[in-house]
Amino acid sequence: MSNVTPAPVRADAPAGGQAIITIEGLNKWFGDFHVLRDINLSVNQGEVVVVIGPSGSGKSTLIRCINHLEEHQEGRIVVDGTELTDDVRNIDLVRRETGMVFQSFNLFPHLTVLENITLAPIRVRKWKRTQAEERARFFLDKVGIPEQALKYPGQLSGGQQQRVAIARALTMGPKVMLFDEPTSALDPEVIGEVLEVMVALAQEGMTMIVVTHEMGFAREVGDRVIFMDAGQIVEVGSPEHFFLAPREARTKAFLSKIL
Amino acid sequence: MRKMLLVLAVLVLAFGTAFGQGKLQEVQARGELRCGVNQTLPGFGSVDAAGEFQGFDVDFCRSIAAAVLGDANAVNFRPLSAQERFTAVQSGEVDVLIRNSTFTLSRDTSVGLNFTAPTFYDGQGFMVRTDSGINTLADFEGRSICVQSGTTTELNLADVLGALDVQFTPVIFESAPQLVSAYDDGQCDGWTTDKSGLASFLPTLGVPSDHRIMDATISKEPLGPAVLHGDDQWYDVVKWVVYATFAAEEYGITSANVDAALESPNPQVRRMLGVDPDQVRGLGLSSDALYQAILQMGNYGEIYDRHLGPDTQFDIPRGLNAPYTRGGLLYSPPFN
Amino acid sequence: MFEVIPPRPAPGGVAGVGGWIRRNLFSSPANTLLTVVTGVFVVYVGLSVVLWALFDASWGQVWANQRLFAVYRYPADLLWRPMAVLAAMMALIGVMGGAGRRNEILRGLFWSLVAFVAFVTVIALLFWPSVRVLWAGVLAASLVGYAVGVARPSFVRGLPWAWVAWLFLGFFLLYGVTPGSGLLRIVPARDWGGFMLTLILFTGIVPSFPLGIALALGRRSKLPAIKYVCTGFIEIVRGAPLIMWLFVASLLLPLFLNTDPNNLPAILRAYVAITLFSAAYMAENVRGGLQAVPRGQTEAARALGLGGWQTTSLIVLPQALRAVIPAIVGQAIGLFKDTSLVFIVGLADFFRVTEIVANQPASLQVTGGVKLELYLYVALIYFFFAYRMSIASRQLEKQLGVGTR
Amino acid sequence: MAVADRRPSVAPRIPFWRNVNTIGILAQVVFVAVILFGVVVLVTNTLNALGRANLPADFSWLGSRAGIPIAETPIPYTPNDPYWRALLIGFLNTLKIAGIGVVLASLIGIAVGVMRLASNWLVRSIATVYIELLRNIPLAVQIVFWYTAVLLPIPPRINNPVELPGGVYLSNVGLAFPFLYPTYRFGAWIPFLVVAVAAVVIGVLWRRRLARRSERPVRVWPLPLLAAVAIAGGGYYVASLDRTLPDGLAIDFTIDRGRGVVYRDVDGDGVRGPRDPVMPFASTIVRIAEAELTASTQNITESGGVVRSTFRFPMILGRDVEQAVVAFGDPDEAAERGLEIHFTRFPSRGVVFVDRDGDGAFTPGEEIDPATLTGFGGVRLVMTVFGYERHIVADRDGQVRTPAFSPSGTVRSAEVAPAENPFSVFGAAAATATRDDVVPLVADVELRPAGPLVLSRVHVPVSSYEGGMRLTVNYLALLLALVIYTSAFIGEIVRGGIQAVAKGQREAALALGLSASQTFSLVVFPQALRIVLPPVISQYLNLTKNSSLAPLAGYGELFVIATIVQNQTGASVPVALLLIASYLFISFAFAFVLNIVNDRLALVER
Repeated sequence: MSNVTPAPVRADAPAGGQAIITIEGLNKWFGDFHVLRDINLSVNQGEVVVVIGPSGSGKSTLIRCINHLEEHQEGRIVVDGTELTDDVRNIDLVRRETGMVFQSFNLFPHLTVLENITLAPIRVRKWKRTQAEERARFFLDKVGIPEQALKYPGQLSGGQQQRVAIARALTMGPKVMLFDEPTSALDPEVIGEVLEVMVALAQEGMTMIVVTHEMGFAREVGDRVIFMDAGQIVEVGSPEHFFLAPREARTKAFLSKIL
Repeated sequence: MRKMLLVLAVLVLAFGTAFGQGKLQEVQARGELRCGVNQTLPGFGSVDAAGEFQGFDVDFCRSIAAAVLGDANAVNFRPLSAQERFTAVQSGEVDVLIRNSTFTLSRDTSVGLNFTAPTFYDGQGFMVRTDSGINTLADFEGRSICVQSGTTTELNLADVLGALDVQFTPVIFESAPQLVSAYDDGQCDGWTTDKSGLASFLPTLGVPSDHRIMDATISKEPLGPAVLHGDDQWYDVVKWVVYATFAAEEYGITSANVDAALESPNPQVRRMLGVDPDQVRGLGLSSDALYQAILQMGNYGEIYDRHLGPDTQFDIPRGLNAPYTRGGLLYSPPFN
Repeated sequence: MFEVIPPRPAPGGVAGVGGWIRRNLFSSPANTLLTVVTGVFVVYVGLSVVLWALFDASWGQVWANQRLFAVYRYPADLLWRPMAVLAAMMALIGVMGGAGRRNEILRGLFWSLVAFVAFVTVIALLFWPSVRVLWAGVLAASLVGYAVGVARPSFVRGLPWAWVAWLFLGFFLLYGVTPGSGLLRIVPARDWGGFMLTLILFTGIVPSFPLGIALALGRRSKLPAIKYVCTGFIEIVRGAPLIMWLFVASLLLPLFLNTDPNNLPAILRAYVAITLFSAAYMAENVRGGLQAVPRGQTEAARALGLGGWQTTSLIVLPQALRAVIPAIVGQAIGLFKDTSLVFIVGLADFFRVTEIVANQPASLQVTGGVKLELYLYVALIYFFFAYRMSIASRQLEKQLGVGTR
Repeated sequence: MAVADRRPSVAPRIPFWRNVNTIGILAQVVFVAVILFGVVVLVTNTLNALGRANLPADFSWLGSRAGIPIAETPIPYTPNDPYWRALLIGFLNTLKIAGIGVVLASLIGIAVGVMRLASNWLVRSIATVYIELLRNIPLAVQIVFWYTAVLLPIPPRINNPVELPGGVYLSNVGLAFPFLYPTYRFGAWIPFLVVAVAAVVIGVLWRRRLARRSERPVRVWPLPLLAAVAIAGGGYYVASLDRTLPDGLAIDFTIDRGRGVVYRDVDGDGVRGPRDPVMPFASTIVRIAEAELTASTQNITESGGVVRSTFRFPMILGRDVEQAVVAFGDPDEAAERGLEIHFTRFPSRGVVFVDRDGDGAFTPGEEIDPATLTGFGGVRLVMTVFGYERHIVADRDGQVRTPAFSPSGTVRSAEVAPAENPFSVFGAAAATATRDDVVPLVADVELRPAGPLVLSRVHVPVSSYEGGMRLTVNYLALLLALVIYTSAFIGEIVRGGIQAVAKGQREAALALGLSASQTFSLVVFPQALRIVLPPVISQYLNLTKNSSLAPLAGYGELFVIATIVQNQTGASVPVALLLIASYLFISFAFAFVLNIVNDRLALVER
């Protein structure tokens, strides 16, 4: 009883905005391993939150919890007014409203680019094929590869594949986009083309949570940066705060290594 | 929970509806006889190039069909392997099994079969090379004997030579043809099966004159149709069709002269052929049933001669399988 | 001054026929000796086989029993029915072969089948004249199908339905509809046999496919009850040999259903055993494919909002199955060969007919019997089909890029 | 307050059909219920059906007398033994064929796989044809082919087997070769064997520890193995010192049957009773002063064609007898027809001929046709044997067998030629003396002391192999087919494994100066083995399961025996259950081995 648990760092969204994601007291274990510890985070509509931290710090797990790719054991996650509970319907609702971009693209190799993109709108949103294809082409155009629609993913470069993945997520019309280290698996010369798309997206006002090591991106478009270590949120602040005057020793150590 | 069990029980019962009527009615309603036969025993059951079943056993299936259904061709032959033949009768898969199966106590009781009148009196014998020096069973001491697996011959062999304290090496085969070629190639000194089988395979050996069938008979092998235990009417039908073929030969009635025999003054013949209809109807058959059997398939002698007689390559002597009037065992009870 | 040296022909022993021979047969004294010894061996064996086949063997019983080999006891006057089913099958394959101009594998398979049909047609002309018209019809149907395929490639889209129709109509054509009457009278299954039965049993691979997929998915299920039941089924079935399952199914299926076994003809029992057995093996093949699909695929699909079934059927299975097509073809070849085991339940398949023919009184009259001839005949035909399938499997493997990692 | 916030607020009630936690449970409950229902229905149906047909549904019949003769029995068995023992024999026979088959298939498979990659085109092609041909023909067809078409007709018959070097005999009954069997002294050796095994275990553990601690490489296996061999060898010598025969060891030998059983006369009544145990593998010497055997000429078909007018006595070798003389059973008739005897193998095989060209020796074409002489029986011949002496090791049932001799002179009045050199015996024409007396048949059987093991040689006293280890032609045919079929698959796996070893590995080894064969055996093959082993083990399992095609070759393994038992008892369900359980046991054993292998391979990789 005498053990006083240190109060967890709260990463609350700036007041005045409309919170679209609210995470309270999130805890998660893999077996005995406590991966996420007392995470409190909220994100406002239109906000771009960048999550950084050493590998194994729980960043990916955190955003995977948001669309229930990982199941959490304690705490609440509310996305756009829907709480992630054991209710199958809620899970489906949340997934529909969040788009996700993976480190390894995860395009479906047996489908063409266009089929990759239209699959979910047709099957989940029940759009007509023509409608879905029209939207798909719109977003392909937007990510800058309209000419690749009929190719298979295997025929594209990594950067092109990741842009297809972004277009695929966008076509569903999500309210939130989750990026899980979208550029880590890319060759250095094509990272730029993916980041460009993400920057454009941010500037259009998309709500984004981005796990990344691209500090340039964080500095340019991030509204808030969250530093995580050992499953905890260590420090929260504006990009300027981070890159100019980090407060915690661990943050400093991490940043000195990667910058 | 109790309700569920009840539903379960009802469903189980529904699955297990017993077969209500007797086999005879079943066969008549079906319009065909299901007959279990052998398809790899030349002379008794084989399939010719035209796809027709041929043989002594096979013709008795046809006789029964002629009697029960009026059509000798209304038979559905089910070729059975030695392993599945009894199961096929027990499970009702065949109406009658005529597949060189020996009538024994245990088969008649524990295996759930009923054997009707034997159609072929056989005995287990041995074939040896004439020069083998084997003259008595004791000479098999230290020798090898080919035998087919899963048959009574296998059991008899072990019984009889065991009782004589003769130690032999059994060489076991799954099928008769394999066995015969092995014997012919000298893999064993002797070969044992029913004497009819020995006789029917003797001409197929490389040099038939180098072999002989020993005198010794170590078993009684009455071969006959078997039906499922517990259906007396069907049992009677099969039995009396067989007896009719015996009686017809005894009275000299053949398929050729059966029409003339309808005029016969012999009351036995008249009753058998349905001229005086009561007896045959008593079996649950139409009055001309046995007449049809003889008309379509002939009497016992005709069936025998077609497949095993002197004009065939097998030429098995009638021996015990002659009418009792000629010293054989074929003896039909009277048609009274 | 730089000048390109003009190419010169390779010295002897490097290129050309002579070079090939030297490299592959006589590269060293030891190799030469090996060549000579094996060469003599091959020539000796080959010559003795040919001489035996031409002079010593008696093939008469093989030709005389063509009907048994083909269909066993299927009524002679109704042979047009299986032949029509065969013709329809060949025509459908022909359409596929003709339309898939780019699909070398399918076309190759088609022409191999045509070659086989042509071979049988010749045999029929010589030894089985009553069906020569039927066989010629099958040949014609194949070619017509091919021509249609070439002319109207779009027909291929309707083919899945055509195959389903073929399956049902084919069954009814083989089996018949009305007992006894003139129109398509019923041919009971116990009269089916020969190569036709081998092919029918071979189609057990078709129902085993969905069953195997279901079992594989069940085995990978997170729900323990489903997982253990499926795993148990797969392991138990795979643990024992097919011949035992055939025997057991023949004995036990009628008991299990407590029914008159005549409602379950032996063919059906064998078919059930073959299908379930094949399904267990199929499940393991499919499981291999499922394991090869990265987890990210599922996650991406779920993140897009696809449901569990949608993810499985649209994303995971198509990839998994594509990866295991060669394995499945391999399994099909195995099943084709394994149909020969139905002798244990008294069925007269292609292999079993040899035993039946060998035991005809007519065969016994040939000196020494007719055995080697019969076995060689069936072995060659089995080999033709199995080998052709294995070639196709290899081509497929190459096409899919499996095994060229 | 903050603590309270950490707990999620109680969520609104979720309908159970939408709750992820309950959906799974629900699905399983439904699934299990359906399966259980199915099982209950099947079991009830089956019990009903069995009851109606009055068939056994339990295992009580396992103890009844089987009455099934089995040709090959790895453990003692007679038809009077119960069903369970017959089934056990079947199971052991399955293991027997699988064990040997696995080894042979591996050897041939590796050879073929390597041949597939040979530089010689012809060799490569033969291997390819071998693999493709055998993989694509049903095993059933291959078994029947080997059995019916190859093994049965081609080899020589049992009464004239081919004798291969080392006392190995081959005929169409099968193969027999000398074998070591444990004797009554084996027990004395067992402690030494136990110590030897313990020495290996302890030694290896010790050397392993040493290897771990020491800097220099330590060879783990040689020393412990050497020690074990020394202990076992020394123990054998010690155990052999005392060779005293067990008390009351006796043999009841009936010479006219040519059979005796070695037993221990426990009750001391001098007669073999039911309580006197038989003594297996006892070493004996059978001596017979003078006796006779008879035979007749016959035409036999061998692989080369028909051989006419041959005679064959039970196989008696020159080293068995002081002297043996073959004469015509009816010398007068033989003399009248000018018949003579030509030995092809002294003293028990030969041809009867007429010396038409008068050169005093047999010339092919001079054979007589026995049928034209005396009808069925051919020409009768008598062999008189003097000083028969043979070392015979009793078989597993304590049985000692010799030819069934007759008293000399009983068969006829033999004309005896006392030849100095038995190999010069030419025929009855050389007869000088006629005897009319009957020499009584007396055998002297000496039981010999023995060490822990005794070498049992093969002999052919009648028309079956005695002694040694015997493999029937059924076994050989099934083995041949299984081995050849499986080796084709293993060959293909081996080829794939070798090709899968990175080309760089080979190049690196060659660059280090290793020869081509060293490169293969030291670098490529060990790596290929790791790729190859798991699929090859599953081929081993396939071979084992495929042995159930034994009905096609008449070999009494598990499946064959089980089908016979089912047919005799009607116990479909129990037999099916036993079969399934047995095969599962085998499969799990293989899976167990496979797991161990996989674990070890994984360890090596780290």
